[in-house]
Amino acid sequence: MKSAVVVFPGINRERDMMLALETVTGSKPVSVWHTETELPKVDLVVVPGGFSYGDYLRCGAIAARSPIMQDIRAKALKGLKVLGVCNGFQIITEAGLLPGVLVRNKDLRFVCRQVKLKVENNQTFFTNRMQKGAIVSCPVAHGEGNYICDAETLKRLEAENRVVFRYAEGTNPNGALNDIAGIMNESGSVIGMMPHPENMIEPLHGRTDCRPLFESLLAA
Amino acid sequence: MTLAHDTKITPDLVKSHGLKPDEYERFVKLLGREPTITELGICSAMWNEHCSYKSSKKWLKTMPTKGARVIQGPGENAGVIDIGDGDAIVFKMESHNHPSFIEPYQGAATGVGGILRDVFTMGARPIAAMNALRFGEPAHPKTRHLVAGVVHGVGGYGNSFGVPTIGGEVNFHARYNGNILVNAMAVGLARADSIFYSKAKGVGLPVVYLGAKTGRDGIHGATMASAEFDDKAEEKRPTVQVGDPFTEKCLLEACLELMASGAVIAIQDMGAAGLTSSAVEMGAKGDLGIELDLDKVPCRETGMTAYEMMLSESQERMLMVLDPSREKEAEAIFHKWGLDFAIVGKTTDTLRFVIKHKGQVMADLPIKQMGDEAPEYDRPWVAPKLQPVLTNAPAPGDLKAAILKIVGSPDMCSRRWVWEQYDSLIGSNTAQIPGGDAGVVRIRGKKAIAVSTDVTPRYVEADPFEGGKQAVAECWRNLTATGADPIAITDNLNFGNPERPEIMGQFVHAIKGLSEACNVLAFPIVSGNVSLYNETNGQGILPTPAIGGIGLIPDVDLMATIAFKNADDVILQVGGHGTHLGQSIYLREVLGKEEGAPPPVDLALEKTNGDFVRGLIRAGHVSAVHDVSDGGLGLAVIEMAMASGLGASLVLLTHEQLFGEDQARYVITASPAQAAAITAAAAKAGVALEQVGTVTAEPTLKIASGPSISVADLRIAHEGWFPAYMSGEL
Amino acid sequence: MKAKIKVTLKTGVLDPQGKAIEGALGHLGFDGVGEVRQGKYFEVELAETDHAKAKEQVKAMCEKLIANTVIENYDIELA
Amino acid sequence: MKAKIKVTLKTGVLDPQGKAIEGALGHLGFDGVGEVRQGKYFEVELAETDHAKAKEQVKAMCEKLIANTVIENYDIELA
Ligand SMILES: Nc1ncnc2c1ncn2[C@@H]1O[C@H](COP(=O)(O)OP(=O)(O)O)[C@@H](O)[C@H]1O
Ligand SMILES: [Mg+2]
Repeated sequence: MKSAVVVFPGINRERDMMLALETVTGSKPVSVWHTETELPKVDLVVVPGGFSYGDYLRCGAIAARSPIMQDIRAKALKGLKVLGVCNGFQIITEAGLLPGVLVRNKDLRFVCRQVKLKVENNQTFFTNRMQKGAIVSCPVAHGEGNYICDAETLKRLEAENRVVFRYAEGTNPNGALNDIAGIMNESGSVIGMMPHPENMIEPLHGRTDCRPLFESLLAA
Repeated sequence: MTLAHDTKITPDLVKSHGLKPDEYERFVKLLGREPTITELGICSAMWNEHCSYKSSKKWLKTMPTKGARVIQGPGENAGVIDIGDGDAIVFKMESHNHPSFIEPYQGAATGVGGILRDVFTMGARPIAAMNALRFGEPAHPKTRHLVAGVVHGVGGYGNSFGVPTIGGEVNFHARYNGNILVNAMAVGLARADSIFYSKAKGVGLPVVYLGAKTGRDGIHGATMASAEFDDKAEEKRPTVQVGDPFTEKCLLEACLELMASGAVIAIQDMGAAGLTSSAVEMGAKGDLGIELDLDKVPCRETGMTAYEMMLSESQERMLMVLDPSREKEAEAIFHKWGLDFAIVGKTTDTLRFVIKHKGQVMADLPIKQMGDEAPEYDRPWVAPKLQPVLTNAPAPGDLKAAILKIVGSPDMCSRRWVWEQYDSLIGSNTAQIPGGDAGVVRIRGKKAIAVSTDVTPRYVEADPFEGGKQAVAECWRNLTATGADPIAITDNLNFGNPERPEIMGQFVHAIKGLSEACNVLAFPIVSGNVSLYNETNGQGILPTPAIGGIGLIPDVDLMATIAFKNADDVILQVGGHGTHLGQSIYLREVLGKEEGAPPPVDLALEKTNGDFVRGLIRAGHVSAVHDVSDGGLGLAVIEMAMASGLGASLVLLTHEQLFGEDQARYVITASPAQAAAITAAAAKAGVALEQVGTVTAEPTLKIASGPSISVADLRIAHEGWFPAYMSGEL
Repeated sequence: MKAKIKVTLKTGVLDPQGKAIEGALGHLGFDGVGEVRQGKYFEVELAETDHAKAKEQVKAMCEKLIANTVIENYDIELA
Repeated sequence: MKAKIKVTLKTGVLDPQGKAIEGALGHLGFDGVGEVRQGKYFEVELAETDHAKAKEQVKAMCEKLIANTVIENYDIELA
């Protein structure tokens, strides 16, 4: 499985993501700088977490308009798998790859803690090794993870089974609509999520709940 | 123009620059003429307390700074220690007290930014951050706003920059009402053979300005206020430094990339007194002159004078001496990261610090004298008045109420509200998040380091010498409690006005105490910071020598944590029963008194007991470990229970035994079978050890025939105070 | 020329910051405070001297970057 | 009555956000963009109907909460 991790100035969880990808899938991802205009040939592109451009203006807004995103958008429409985590989710959403917006956490504070995630859809490239309805521990670390969208979009997301992850058991850390923690596009080629599965894959992290997510990439 | 180059130097102007008449005289003699206004500004920046350590130097020199693992002690941007396998840890702590009181968010943010820069200037990638915070009493009208702003600022900068914040301290006390303390610590990882220093080498080499543009940020307030302004004075008033973590993150990546290329000869971050102190330090250390052409300095505001450029404290900037053959390469790296890169001067063999602006020489100063030969004082001091040992502290009328009160008190309650606002996980290496005895991050493989910041200001106030010892001992103990070998420390000495002999006496005694502890525990000081004049209306803060320590864990799989692990494990106390209630939390929170001598620190005992506990951890014989500090044995056990959800059944204990804050003690748990072996080993090692209870599956704290309190109720009290206070409910 | 741009949340879009300020104003004892909405404000220096062209340019900036038109409206004033 | 409040950074105070937007506009191909400064914008509904009193009230809100007067200026408009 070949993967690429896109790096924008201010992104800071690219190492975590690369480590997780390499540890679990066994192959080292390539790093792609934001000014490049074409992706290398890969099976998966990950837009990692961090504070691209300092989260200035709006989270992900400036990164979403950088050169590499055009190629990502074009290829995602043709089925290239794209995973956006945290700031990556914000970026691909700002870029129009996913509907809705991520706004300030309800209590206006950054939050870093473990939450429980319910796997709502296990038919995706990132969840196929999970049971539907499984509940896993996963950390979040964000100030603007409050997912909102209009009623029409929400209805569609739910009806089309495009909510991939939901915060379970009252652990919603940010006030997101319907406890949404992660969603996918219509074709399932693009997934965005706020939590950081890359920080829960080995015993050092206290638990290894999110390892199967990365293992799913091998099957897909 | 604000301060024209030909501004006449008056006694008032000298005074407003914080120079005493004799200091100014010394400066004039050094020059052999009247200084220019730019020169006066440079002198005031270099010779102020913050840069010159003129009141503290004499005493700092007495502290132990050497050890087998010390690569670089005090005197550089940060200390460097060897942790084996070619790895080095670079770390330091620094205060940003005053700016944080004025503008809590930006003050704290730029404090974090400054200390991170100190660490990566030396070629290290920051891998952990800590923050030691002291606020006024909760009821003070400013406190809530300051807590909110400071915590938001610490997180705002560290989270965006991308360093895990893995611990710290928060205290409240009326003595910080007008003077909060914001001490930030950063820890970086480098290769031991590629550490970068600030000492310039080679004549005629380019001096390069890197990072963000220069504005009028932080230009000395007093100076500006008394200078002759024109009608635009309002517009030019000194501005608060604003942090830009995004630029700093880019600066980090650019610096590390450039360092790896081999083009960097010397590098120095621009911290306090910006361009002035960075240039003078590089030159003075390298026995070289520096010539700067200010026309080349990237400015973000128009019409900046030489004076302003030299004194600006704009953040996220660096100064570097570069290998001239690598200039293009260096520039390309900086432009890739969207940063300014400008050759602003060169090194010379004249030992002069020469500043040119618009073709005119604005300053021409002897560089060594500005840097290394600032005035130094032996300030008068008097031995602190000590408090008598407290002899009677009555038992509580209602033990259950007393426990709940302590558990939910501002100083003892959970700091979750604080540390959940910090990204403690970034890097994927965090093995212990805040909430335990020390933060732990993996280096690689199984090797990890533990980090802790500690000081108990009320002890230092009551007895600066014992309190100084205690700060070091507690830090050592917290590291030990994770299974780490304590290696070295950084300090942040926060005190009042050193021109008052009682304050200077506190300072001197605290340093003696710290030093003694460092010596006995083989725990040298490799970097630090002094913050004096923390005083409002003649009332100083509690003396607060914060200690930040690093310990090495060879095998992180054997790291200990505070949470109980198994029901029926035996709870053992190492170090004997508590007896000492003077200056204790119990005394303050339950009996409403702050008096008596603090607990004495027997350093030899600290070492024996700590080494014993560390041995047990490394042998895998214990299931949980917690040091005994604030609140005594009782609070230690309760914290272990709350962290696990299991309960504890304790033997009959007096209130001294429950709440005494005697030092050199730990609580450990082990299976009944292990416990027997441990007891035997303790006897052999001459370590006091007794069973004080057992871990129970039922989540309740039971004290013999006394009260029983559910862990759920303890948690409600413990977790409740901070959120309730911050939301304004208290 | 200078463009002054106000970016406001569309009606119906949740505004946690505005809500928090509303609450805080109440706690501070300000009476009669109704809804509070928080938006953004920008000032952009432009080289363009032609009013109509400047307006076009700033409009394009707002559409492409400055506002997220999914949830925000913008309002341009030139001075 | 409705108060419209603009909060802007004082001259000389670093504006990292504005700078980042300035850079991004350049990358997006907008020519002739000079300095960009970002501020905040608030709309506050008021029960007060007296113009002068409302102005006083909003000024107090700005001083106490809405603006950080150490680094920000504010500008009130009543409608
Ligand atoms: N400002 C802070 N930032 C991060 N963590 C903090 C902060 N203040 C306290 N903590 C964490 O809360 C826990 C309890 O703090 P403290 O009671 O000072 O510990 P100890 O007594 O072991 O030194 C520690 O893990 C500490 O790191
Ligand atoms: Mg401890």
